[in-house]
Amino acid sequence: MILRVQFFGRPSDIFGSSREVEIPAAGLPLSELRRLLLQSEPDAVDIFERYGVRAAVDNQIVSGDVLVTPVQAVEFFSMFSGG
Amino acid sequence: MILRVQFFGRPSDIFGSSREVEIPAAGLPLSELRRLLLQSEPDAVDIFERYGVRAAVDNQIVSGDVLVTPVQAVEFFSMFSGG
Amino acid sequence: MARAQLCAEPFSPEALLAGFLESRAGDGAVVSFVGLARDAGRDGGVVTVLSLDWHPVLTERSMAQIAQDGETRFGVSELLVVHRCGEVAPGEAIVFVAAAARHRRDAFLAADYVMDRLKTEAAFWKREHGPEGYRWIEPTDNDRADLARWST
Amino acid sequence: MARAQLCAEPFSPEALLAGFLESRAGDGAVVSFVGLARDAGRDGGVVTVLSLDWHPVLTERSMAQIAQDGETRFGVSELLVVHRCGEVAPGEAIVFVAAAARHRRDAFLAADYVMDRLKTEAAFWKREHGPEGYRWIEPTDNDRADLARWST
Repeated sequence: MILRVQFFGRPSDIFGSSREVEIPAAGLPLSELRRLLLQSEPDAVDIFERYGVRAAVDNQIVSGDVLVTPVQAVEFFSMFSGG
Repeated sequence: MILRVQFFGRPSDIFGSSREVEIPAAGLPLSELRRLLLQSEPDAVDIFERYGVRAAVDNQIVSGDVLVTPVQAVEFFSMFSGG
Repeated sequence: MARAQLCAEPFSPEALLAGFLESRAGDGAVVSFVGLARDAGRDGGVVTVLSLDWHPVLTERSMAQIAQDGETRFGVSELLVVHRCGEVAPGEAIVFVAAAARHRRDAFLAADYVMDRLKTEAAFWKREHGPEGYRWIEPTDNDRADLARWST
Repeated sequence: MARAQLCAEPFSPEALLAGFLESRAGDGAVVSFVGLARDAGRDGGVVTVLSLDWHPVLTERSMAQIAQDGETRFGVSELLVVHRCGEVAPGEAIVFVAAAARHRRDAFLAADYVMDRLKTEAAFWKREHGPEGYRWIEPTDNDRADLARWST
């Protein structure tokens, strides 16, 4: 099934504002989704590392790993910069 | 000759905004003027002490003693309180 | 009361200050901060527009949390955060923070604290656009050092 | 540029902020402070009016000196102090301070510093008037401690 992943900040330079990823209907670990994304865009590896890219699932910032299913909202973004 | 001394802040509670003091035409030390004023209003002694009363002569705040003549502007005032 | 507002259009800091002064509950001290978009970047290059990307949920939530923390931590009676999103022209306000308190030090500290947190913890992604394209603006070491002051 | 203004009539802090934002020379950070007359005194009693006695020469001179020191010490590009004198009704502004700087910390520090100095070194004599007469308001131990922070 298709999961539409969204990107904010630096990762959007490479992935655009969103990208569709084929994932199992039962879901997959967030870490695995991350690996698939970086595999498809090797230039993103450096960006993810240098700019502290984090993920949010259903609008909650995730530290550690979680299971991600196609019905969830998944986003990756670089560090915040407000004010 | 007459010197019109002005008062700001706490000392004005006792002396009003100004008071005329008879002084020699040749002037007198500021310390002596202060003594004369306090002698005429014993209640002012405590005010002068507690509220850090200072003097200005010709718009300069005076620390230490100076000679004061009748043509000069002499003022006594308690501590400042702005803002 | 702590309030946070995301604002897609230019806003007037003076109008916000006027409203804030009216709403404050009898407190004597009001500190405000206005951050304005500059026409030069960190490297001195021309900036034609600043863009502030934002998140449909996380941005307002992060602002509200920071405003609430500022109010609670310093016991201020009113705290307001207004933050632009989208395209900001040089000279326009990016952010307005106001804090009202009985004692002026609390108001200063609350506004200062809120600004430090917004810099690194408000969910925005900032880009300076110029003749040669855009570049992302991340918090500086200074911004991180400013934030670290509050962690004691 | 540092400016200090003594003001015998009520003034509008928002209008001052608007003017200040226009005059600033491209700097990104503006901090302002507004001090308002309260309707309750330190002891909780009703205050009907606050009177600010001033000196025909020393008051403006002390304000100008403090503004200049604030600007120089923190390298801010613009600093404005406006201070009421005479009778001030509750809710009216007593003092407005604004500082513009490239870096927000300098603007915060300059406004904070200027307020601390105004409290104890600006040549005003303040009285709260209430139903039972008036009482003089002197700087508190807090005010003196605030000022002492800057002497290092």
